[in-house]
Amino acid sequence: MSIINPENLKQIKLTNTQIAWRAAQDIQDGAYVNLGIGIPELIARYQPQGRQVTYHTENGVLGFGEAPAEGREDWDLINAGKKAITLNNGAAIFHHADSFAMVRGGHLDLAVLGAYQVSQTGDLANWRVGSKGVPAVGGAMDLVHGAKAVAVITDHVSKDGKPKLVEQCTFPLTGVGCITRVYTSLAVVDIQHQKFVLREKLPDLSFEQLQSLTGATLHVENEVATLNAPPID
Amino acid sequence: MSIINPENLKQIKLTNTQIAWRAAQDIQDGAYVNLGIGIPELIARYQPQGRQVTYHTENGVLGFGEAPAEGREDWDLINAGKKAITLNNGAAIFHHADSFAMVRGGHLDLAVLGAYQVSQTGDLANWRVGSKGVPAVGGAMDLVHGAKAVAVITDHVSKDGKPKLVEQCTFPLTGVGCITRVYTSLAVVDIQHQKFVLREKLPDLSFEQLQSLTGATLHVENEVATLNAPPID
Amino acid sequence: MNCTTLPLADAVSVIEDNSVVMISGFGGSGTPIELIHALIDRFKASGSPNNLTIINNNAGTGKVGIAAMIKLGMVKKMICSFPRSSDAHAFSEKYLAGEIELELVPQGTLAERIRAAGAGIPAFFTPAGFGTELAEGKTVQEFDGKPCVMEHWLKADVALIKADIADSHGNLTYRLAARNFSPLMCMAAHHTVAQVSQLVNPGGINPEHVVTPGIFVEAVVEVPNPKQEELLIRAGEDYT
Amino acid sequence: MNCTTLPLADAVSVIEDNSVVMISGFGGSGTPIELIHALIDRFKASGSPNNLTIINNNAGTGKVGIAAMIKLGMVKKMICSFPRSSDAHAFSEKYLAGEIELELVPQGTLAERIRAAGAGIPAFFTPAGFGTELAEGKTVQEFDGKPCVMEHWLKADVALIKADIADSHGNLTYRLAARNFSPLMCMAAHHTVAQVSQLVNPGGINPEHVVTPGIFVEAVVEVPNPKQEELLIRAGEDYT
Repeated sequence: MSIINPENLKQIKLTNTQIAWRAAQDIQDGAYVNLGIGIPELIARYQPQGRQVTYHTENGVLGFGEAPAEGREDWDLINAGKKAITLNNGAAIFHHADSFAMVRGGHLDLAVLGAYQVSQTGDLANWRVGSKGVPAVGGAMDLVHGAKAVAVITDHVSKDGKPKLVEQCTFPLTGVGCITRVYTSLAVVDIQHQKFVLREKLPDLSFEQLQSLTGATLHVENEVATLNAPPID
Repeated sequence: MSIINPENLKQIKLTNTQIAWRAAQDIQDGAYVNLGIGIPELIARYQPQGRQVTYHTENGVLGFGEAPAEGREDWDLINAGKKAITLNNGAAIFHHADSFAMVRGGHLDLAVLGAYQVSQTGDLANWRVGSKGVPAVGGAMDLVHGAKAVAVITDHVSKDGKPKLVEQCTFPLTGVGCITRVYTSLAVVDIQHQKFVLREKLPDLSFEQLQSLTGATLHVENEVATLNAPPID
Repeated sequence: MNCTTLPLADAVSVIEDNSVVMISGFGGSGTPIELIHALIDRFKASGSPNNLTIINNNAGTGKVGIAAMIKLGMVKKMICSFPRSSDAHAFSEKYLAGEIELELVPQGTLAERIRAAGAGIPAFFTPAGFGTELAEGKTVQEFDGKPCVMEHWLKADVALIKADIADSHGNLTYRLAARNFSPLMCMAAHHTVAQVSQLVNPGGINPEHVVTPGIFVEAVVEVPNPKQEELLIRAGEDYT
Repeated sequence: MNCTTLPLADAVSVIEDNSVVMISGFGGSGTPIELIHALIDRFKASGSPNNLTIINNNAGTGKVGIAAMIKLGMVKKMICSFPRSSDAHAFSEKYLAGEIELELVPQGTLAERIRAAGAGIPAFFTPAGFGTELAEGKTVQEFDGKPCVMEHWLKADVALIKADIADSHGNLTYRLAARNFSPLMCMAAHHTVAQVSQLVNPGGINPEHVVTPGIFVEAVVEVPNPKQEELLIRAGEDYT
């Protein structure tokens, strides 16, 4: 049968760190990149050797490095997630309007964000799940229309098993037609001409199984490669 | 007779430096001021003792001082008229968009410009006299809509004896309804409620004579003070 | 030049009931905690200022700073991009009880609207927010085939900001990423009050290193060794 | 990071016929004379690039720099605020003969349009120019009772700019008032080439003192002891 049960899925799917690792492999040497708060931030840890990537944070730093040792934090030097950071040599500091000039003026090569839902037309919903609670948007609506490429990194299905790749988003939108690539726990999917195009999938999952976990038609062009990620912690 | 002949006029009228002196008396302590290229620049020379005035130049300097001695010019440090300047203590340097944010954002207390014509509704024409020649506008169109007050300093009549204070400008406009005070070689005139209101006039000139040299009705509210300026070179 | 040097209490006395107040900072970085607490002192003593509209990226955390202002009932409305945080109870409780208004603005649009106010740009177009509920009711126009939303400038009566070094003309520098919204808010407010760690004479700051020219600053308060809001929150301090 | 260090001739090889090129400077202050003359060398040797649209505050003076480009016939159109000067014969002659186009823009609108291009703002409103012939045909809208003109962003294929110090990531500082349009042009051009007096290693510029972050710069050319255009003009030099 082509339907995979949740227990099996849990065993074969990539962890968040493995998805982050996979996304990191595609970031080019010399790129300027903004990583969203949370899972996307993990990508920086898996930057391939020999590539220099400059990370941007909304609150006005380009070229920040790793977190300082505990107890060595300078709370005037934080990232958009309000975590303490350090500066690499060649870093630059600027105010918020200049920071978003970089974002909105098309100067970043890549932004990677989390998602509640992504539609086959590239719409993203990632800022609230309904009309309850306290809404908060941050820089997501700016990033999705600014960076040269905007990718999403996400579990393939929600915690309650619902597809996150859908025909149309039902949650409030963050942006319209802005996402070009999705890295999930099961697959790598491009969005082209308003269609999901499958590029890679886990070897232990059939196309039919993957389709059954996806809320819109998965198209195939040429070959579908094998999605592999090394075991990480 | 109330018409004054050109020869007499020449003898009694204020020189450009005297008009500049008169305008300088009205600049308040602590003011931020932009002086247009040419005659308005002379105003800085006659700043009354004990007042601190900060001068702004469009090309990105606040707090510049006098010209350097000849031979000591640094041509990376010039004003909007491309003349070499020096920096006072407490000066600041910034790029052109920040410079015009100061201008257009209403942060300057005063801008003083030259004029071909000023209308009784506060329109200014000061950038070209017709459709011939090479047009050039510079920062004048920005200054007239930005500074908290915009004054004009000018001869009362043109070189060929025509009034420069008029009902309606015939030369191409720099700005609409933007001028609030005019310092001329014969008078100080405010523009209020779309009317010229005479504040000061030279003692050797009758109201009728002044009106005959003005292209629109001069109104009087309360008293007209005597316009006096010390002899300057 | 027309910038004055004042004690904390005098510096915040310009804020009236119903004022619109910009407060600098992103998290604890750049938050003028001493100015905010001086304002709270005044409110505790006099009941004023109240019904404030506060513009900040967030809506306060813990029980100090903006969170304390909200908890004490000084704030009628927040204009911000990210009012949610792990410890933003003060805002959450008031908001869910319908006791505080919220204008939610994308972070880049918030920064640009503040700059626009300072630069005399009444409105501008941006693709950010197009097609989302935050753009509902706004004018949309296409440029180069891309639909954009018209956004308006965002002004304030007063800005309370934190800087590092000031000279007596009001020229300012900032420490590290504490710069964030401060230079923009200085431009956009009718009256800007800067708390600074160090006050120097004119000439004490290299003109090329000035980040905020003094023309944008009306008052400076010297607060040596200012507190870091993040540390106050972590220590569980309560200023309500 | 993806910024490269090149000789002058290579740096200007990216400019093609019909390109839109921003050139920094206000008078001789900030004019990248070595980059301009390298471009002229290429034109003299190959006849290319030609039909250029040049964006600068002025339109060249004397017989060097932009004036020489105009005189040699490299320029199809100038976009500037002040093409008139005591010694702007190159432009005046071509203009009065109908051999060069002119888009005249108020100086603040010019700066803001360039910044808008860099910041992803396709259009904005300003009162500057309202009611004048420079606003003819433009959209007008009132804000707070003040009529404003809609202005569009101004982009370029290439920017040639002059800075003072660069690190190998392309972070830049500027000398005195030579800053003027450079930081804006770096943001607004698809490809920015900076000539700098000194190139240092990453870490050689204090991150708080960076004026143009390297993300806005594609190529850096080290030109120690650059020439000052003002002095060339006063000396009557002729590069045509």
